[in-house]
Amino acid sequence: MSGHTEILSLRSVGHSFGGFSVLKNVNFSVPHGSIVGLIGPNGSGKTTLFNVISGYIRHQHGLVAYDGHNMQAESIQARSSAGLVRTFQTPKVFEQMTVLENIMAGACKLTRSGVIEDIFSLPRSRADMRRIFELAEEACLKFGMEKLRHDLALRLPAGQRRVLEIARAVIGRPRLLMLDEPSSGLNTNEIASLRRWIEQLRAEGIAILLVSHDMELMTVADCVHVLYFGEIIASGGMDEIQKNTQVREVYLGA
Amino acid sequence: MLAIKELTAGYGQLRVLHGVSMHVGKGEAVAIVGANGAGKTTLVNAVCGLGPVTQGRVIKDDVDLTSDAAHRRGRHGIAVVLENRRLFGEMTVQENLRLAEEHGRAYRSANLQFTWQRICELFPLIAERRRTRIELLSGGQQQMVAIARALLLQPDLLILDEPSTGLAPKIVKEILHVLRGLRSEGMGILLIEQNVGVAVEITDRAYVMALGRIVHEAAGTEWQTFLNDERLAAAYLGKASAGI
Amino acid sequence: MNVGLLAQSLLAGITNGLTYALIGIGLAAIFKGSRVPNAMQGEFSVVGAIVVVLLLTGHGWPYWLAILCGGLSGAILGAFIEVAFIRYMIRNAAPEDSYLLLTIGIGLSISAAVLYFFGRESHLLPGFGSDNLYIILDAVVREHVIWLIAISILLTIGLRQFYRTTSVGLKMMAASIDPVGAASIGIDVTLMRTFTFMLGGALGAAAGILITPIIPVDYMIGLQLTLKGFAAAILGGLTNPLGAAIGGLVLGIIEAMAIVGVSSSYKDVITFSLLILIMIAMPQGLLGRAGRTGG
Amino acid sequence: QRSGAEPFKIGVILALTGAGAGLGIPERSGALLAEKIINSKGGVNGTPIQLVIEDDGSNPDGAISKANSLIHREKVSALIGSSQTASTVAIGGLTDPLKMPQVALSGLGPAIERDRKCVLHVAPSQALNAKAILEYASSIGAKKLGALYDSGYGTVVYNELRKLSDAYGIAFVATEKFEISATDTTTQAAKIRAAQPDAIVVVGVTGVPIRSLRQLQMKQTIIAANGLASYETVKSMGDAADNVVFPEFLVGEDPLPHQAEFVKLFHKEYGRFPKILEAVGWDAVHVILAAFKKADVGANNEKVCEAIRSTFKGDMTDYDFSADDLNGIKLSNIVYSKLVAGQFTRLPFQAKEK
Amino acid sequence: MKASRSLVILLSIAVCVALPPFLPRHFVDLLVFAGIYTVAGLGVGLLLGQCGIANLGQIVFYAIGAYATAYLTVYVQAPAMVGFVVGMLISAALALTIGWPILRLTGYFLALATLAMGIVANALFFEWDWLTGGTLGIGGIPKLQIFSFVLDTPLRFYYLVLGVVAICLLLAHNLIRSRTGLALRAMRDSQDAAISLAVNPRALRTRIFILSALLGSVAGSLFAHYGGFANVQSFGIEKSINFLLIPVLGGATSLIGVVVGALFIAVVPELLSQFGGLHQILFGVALIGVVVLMPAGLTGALAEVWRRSAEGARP
Ligand SMILES: Nc1ncnc2c1ncn2[C@@H]1O[C@H](COP(=O)(O)OP(=O)(O)OP(=O)(O)O)[C@@H](O)[C@H]1O
Ligand SMILES: Nc1ncnc2c1ncn2[C@@H]1O[C@H](COP(=O)(O)OP(=O)(O)OP(=O)(O)O)[C@@H](O)[C@H]1O
Ligand SMILES: [Mg+2]
Ligand SMILES: [Mg+2]
Repeated sequence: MSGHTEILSLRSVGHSFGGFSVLKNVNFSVPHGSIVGLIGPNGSGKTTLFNVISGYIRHQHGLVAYDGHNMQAESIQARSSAGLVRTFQTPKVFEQMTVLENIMAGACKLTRSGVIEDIFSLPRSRADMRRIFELAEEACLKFGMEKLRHDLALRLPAGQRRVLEIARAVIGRPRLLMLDEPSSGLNTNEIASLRRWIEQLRAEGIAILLVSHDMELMTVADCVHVLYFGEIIASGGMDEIQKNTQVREVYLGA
Repeated sequence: MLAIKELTAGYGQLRVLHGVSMHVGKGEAVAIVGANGAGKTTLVNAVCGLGPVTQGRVIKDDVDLTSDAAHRRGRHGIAVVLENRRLFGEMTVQENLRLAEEHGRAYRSANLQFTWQRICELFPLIAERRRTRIELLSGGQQQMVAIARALLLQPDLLILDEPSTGLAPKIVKEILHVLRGLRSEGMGILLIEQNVGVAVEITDRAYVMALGRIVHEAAGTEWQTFLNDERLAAAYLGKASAGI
Repeated sequence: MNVGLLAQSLLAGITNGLTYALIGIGLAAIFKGSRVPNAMQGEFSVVGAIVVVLLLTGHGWPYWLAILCGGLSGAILGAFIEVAFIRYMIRNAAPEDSYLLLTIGIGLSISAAVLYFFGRESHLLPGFGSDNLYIILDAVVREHVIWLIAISILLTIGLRQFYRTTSVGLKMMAASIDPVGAASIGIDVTLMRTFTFMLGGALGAAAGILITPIIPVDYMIGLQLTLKGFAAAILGGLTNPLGAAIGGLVLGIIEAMAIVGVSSSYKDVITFSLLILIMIAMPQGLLGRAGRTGG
Repeated sequence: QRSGAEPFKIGVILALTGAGAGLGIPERSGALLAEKIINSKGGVNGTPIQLVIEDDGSNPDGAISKANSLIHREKVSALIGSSQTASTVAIGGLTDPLKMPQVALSGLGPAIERDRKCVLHVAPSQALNAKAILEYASSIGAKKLGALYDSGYGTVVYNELRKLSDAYGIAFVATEKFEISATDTTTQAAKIRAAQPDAIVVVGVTGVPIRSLRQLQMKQTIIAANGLASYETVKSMGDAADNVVFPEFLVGEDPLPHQAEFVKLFHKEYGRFPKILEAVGWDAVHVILAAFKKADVGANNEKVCEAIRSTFKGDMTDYDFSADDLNGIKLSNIVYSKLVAGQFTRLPFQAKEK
Repeated sequence: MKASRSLVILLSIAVCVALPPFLPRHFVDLLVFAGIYTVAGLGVGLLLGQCGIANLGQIVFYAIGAYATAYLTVYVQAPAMVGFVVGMLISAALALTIGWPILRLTGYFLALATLAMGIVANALFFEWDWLTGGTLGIGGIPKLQIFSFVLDTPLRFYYLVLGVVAICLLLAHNLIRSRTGLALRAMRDSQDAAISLAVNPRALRTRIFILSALLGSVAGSLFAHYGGFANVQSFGIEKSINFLLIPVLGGATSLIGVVVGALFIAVVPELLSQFGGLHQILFGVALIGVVVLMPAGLTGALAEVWRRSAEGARP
């Protein structure tokens, strides 16, 4: 591991869409192996920030450093290969593929066989495929989807899509996992499992950046930042945040 | 007000609902809870005519709607907030709402419950961003538009499939407040909600679904304390799902 | 280069561009309202024009009445296609590509049927208004061309207003963007789709009638018109009739300028290479708008 | 006619649908008339003939399949076709190894066709077309010519024109190309107008370029290649079709003496006059019959091919299939016609072999 | 189920090998064309089924293969292999140079770009008559020869084509089942999500585009040898559309679908031609019939029948 204490750090990040300034001067960081929460009213810029960090949007101001490197010029793929993986607020599963294939797709980046090897089914290609398959089977089991593994993802109900997306992200060995509202569409019990499971990932040394409107779930975070109109207005532990009057007013409601 | 009788539905060969019966009384707020994949969304779609129904009936105010096409059901005072919102992404907020408003006017020629003004009061965002294309809005903002769209149809029965998805707690509270108000004005509410804590707040009664069947009906204090009853909650919300 | 040549070729570019545009806006309308890439839009034009020719020369109807019936024939054909095929395919959840195949099949059948029943001759219609010629900047202009330009502009603007302001237009759009959502707020999705095809068919037929005084129609012109119309529509952003019109104009003018400025031998090479370059520079089309990327 | 006798089968492959249908359909009517007339006269040595007509859909791939089917399934004795060069070459690949007589309705194609001893071309060569055009141009004293030609056949003819023009003391001042199926050629026409030529040569298959020229108010004489000499193209030109001259072979309204019989028969059968394509179809059938008569029906293919490479007096024109250009049509065989008020009128002008 | 599937495959291979000698010659000829179209259509099918790209420019590579073979064997008198190889090299190089910039387009925009590419190429084939023979084309391409065995009948050529088809299908099968196939399909379903998994769409698509071009080129070379000529008339936009129809007809995502689609395109017009002038109308109607009645393509419909019968057989 590198010597930095933070896997991700944002320095005065700003972005606007055609004059509509969505992010203004965002500063925070995610230490290695910790869970950082991000909350804020609808439209405050959380997902936009995810887009900036994962590279879908080239931000206009400030610095995004991952593992000590400036990420500005890196492509989405390069970021993902470096272990920076995200999920989407509306799950984006590969609908025409089975659950197992969906998960396997997430493991593709762990292997290196090229198109030519694949066409001629050379040993490395076959070995890669076997490895991907085994990893995916394992993940299926871990995420309780073994019964569904040959179903088309198209058929999955909303909650299961979420789980699938998380499984797909985790199989690629992320070092920083960014979850955009993983809890929406899950019921109370399922959220409880999600929570256990986020903790387990942290125990495996994966840092997590979590966006959620579920304040119960948010308590897993070591530190929570509140985004309001593109600015961080409060940071700290969840209990601290819940007492903050401004946060109560703009986000939690009276 | 709404009665569902022995509803059976599915996708192709797959049977998802196995004879579901339930009802919502006049001005009553009823919740449906259940694990992932229990068939809640399938049920909502069946009631609204958006999914195939193989057997059973859907009756609204003594009118059998089973064979009515989806777009004719609004006339009978049903409006729905669908899972995934189902807005028209390439159209602006205003255009999205305008269509619903027109239909609402056509259904209820007199005393409109929801005027444009009232909607804007409920969701200030809508007035602010009315010329923005839906696809550019954040998830939660879209959810607000979806709810507004349903209200503009001037329903007397509002069906909501996980309306709190992606909404900030403050907005959820506001919406709950609105729903409570609506209920007191006599509107029937059928709420599908994963978050039992939220559901409990505004509903009097709940059906618990598992694997395409109604397995339990909870009312009164049983419902109010549903979450605290570890046994019930675990039985109906946890184990049934293959998921987490 | 003399002014007359420049003016004449610009005019030719505009005229041709507008014929592509007319096909293109029909295509865009159908795509907008149904997501079907209609590979037989040119055949609507052929049918429309042939109906007018038959009524006019075969039965001696007055021109305006024949035109009306020609337009109607396009609408009826459009409605027929929707009711007989598209509806059924949607019910059976046919995959996206199959609509292209369907329309190609219909196009082939219509073109072959025209050859079989009406022969290989090409037909011309009299121009609108009088047959006067005007000389503008040394360029010869037929009166019909002026009509063509005026009517195309009117149709384009009209269509734009139709989708922007009328509720039927909005409903047609909504029904194709999200059929389930549309049905849930009381829009009759199927009916809207039928309307869309009627509109597209009528636009196609109108295009055919408008261009037949300039371009003779025959059994095989349909595919050619469709290809150019497609280019126009896609260039414009595909769901945008105004874009299609601009796309058509751009295409027509590039063609004319390629002939005048470079060489008529390399007209297609230049035009379509430029087209590729334009698209690389504007991947959403001339008037297309980018959606939200990422989450 | 003897009933029950095995008829003498000739395979005919034409472009009856697709882009080439404008060629194949009139050719078919000529060929069918020939079949009917020949059989009414007792066929070939008493055996009736039978044309087995197939459509290649203007597609050379299709032509190969059709030829295979005609040769091996229908067991035809000879082939006629096709309407277009590509299909002709494709069919030639099958007839050549079998030395089966094939009469192509197109002009001479790529170099290989010169080696194919059994393939005849009843349509005039491009060089001849070019010469005929230049002859007329120089007869009206045109020194500066404009040319408007299509990217297919037009280019081939134009290349010949270019080669020969110096010999005639003629210069091309503006030459413009358009694609075969172009629907509008106004811009090209405008460029030609700007060069102010004395006369304009048009080579193509549709009336579109002529319309374009006339719509720009160009009054010069237009000399159009014979492919345009048909009633359909004239119709598609609308009222533009005046003062257009065609070097061609047959003016139905005023036929040459040896053509009168064919024109009469054709008119009786179809109620309209034939043009070059119908005549080509008619002559093709007769060429084959003549060869088989000469070499006896049932003679081996080698013999027939030999017999076929000689002179033949057709109704359209006279051929000499042993000539250098493989069909020996002479400049003097060409008939010039001019459109006057939309009607073909034969001109007194005759080109002379030099 | 799996065992019975391999049984079916084995059986169909046996039929493909054993049946043709007993078929009438012109029918074998149609099968040869079906085989050639399968190879070209497979390229389009990979792009369509695996990447969701509608390629309307396959004709470009098909023509390059044919012209390379024609020019080199006729004018340079090079051995046939040279024609194949040069065609493939040029196609691959062109696919790379054109593919890289245009493959960042998506959906119909990309379809139009490929169509434009086809139109440009077609115009150039007319224009560069020193190379292509223009309208007249190049004739007299020698028959293929394997050692001293001349492939001069449809039947002999058929076995060559069969071999090529089998190899191409096998390779394509490998590709689809590999991690590349996985990445491709992921990209097709949701590009945004695939990128987040480190899939590089443009690079991958360019590779498949090159692959598709290679297949087109091989098919073109085969065609040139079989037909004995190369003429621009064989390389029109209509042919490109046909190549696209092949996978769509058969069911875009299945490999066997390509074979079925190619058979349809090659054989059905011939079967219908007995109806004379009506035949093209009927062909159009047949296309419509297939799409309307078999939403999942011909193979989809077959699979459905298969599934039903398998289900019926089970208790
Ligand atoms: N591509 C874009 N063009 C224009 N505006 C955009 C774009 N993307 C996002 N926005 C705007 O930026 C604001 C922030 O959106 P974002 O999705 O980041 O919010 P969020 O915090 O994730 O909200 P939610 O909790 O509802 O998901 C919104 O007002 C949205 O409309
Ligand atoms: N389009 C479809 N095709 C086939 N099966 C489907 C389809 N949609 C849903 N299903 C199946 O129907 C079952 C019920 O799904 P449904 O979406 O109704 O569940 P739900 O209770 O709404 O779950 P959630 O809480 O996750 O939204 C699931 O097992 C799912 O696999
Ligand atoms: Mg968000
Ligand atoms: Mg649901």
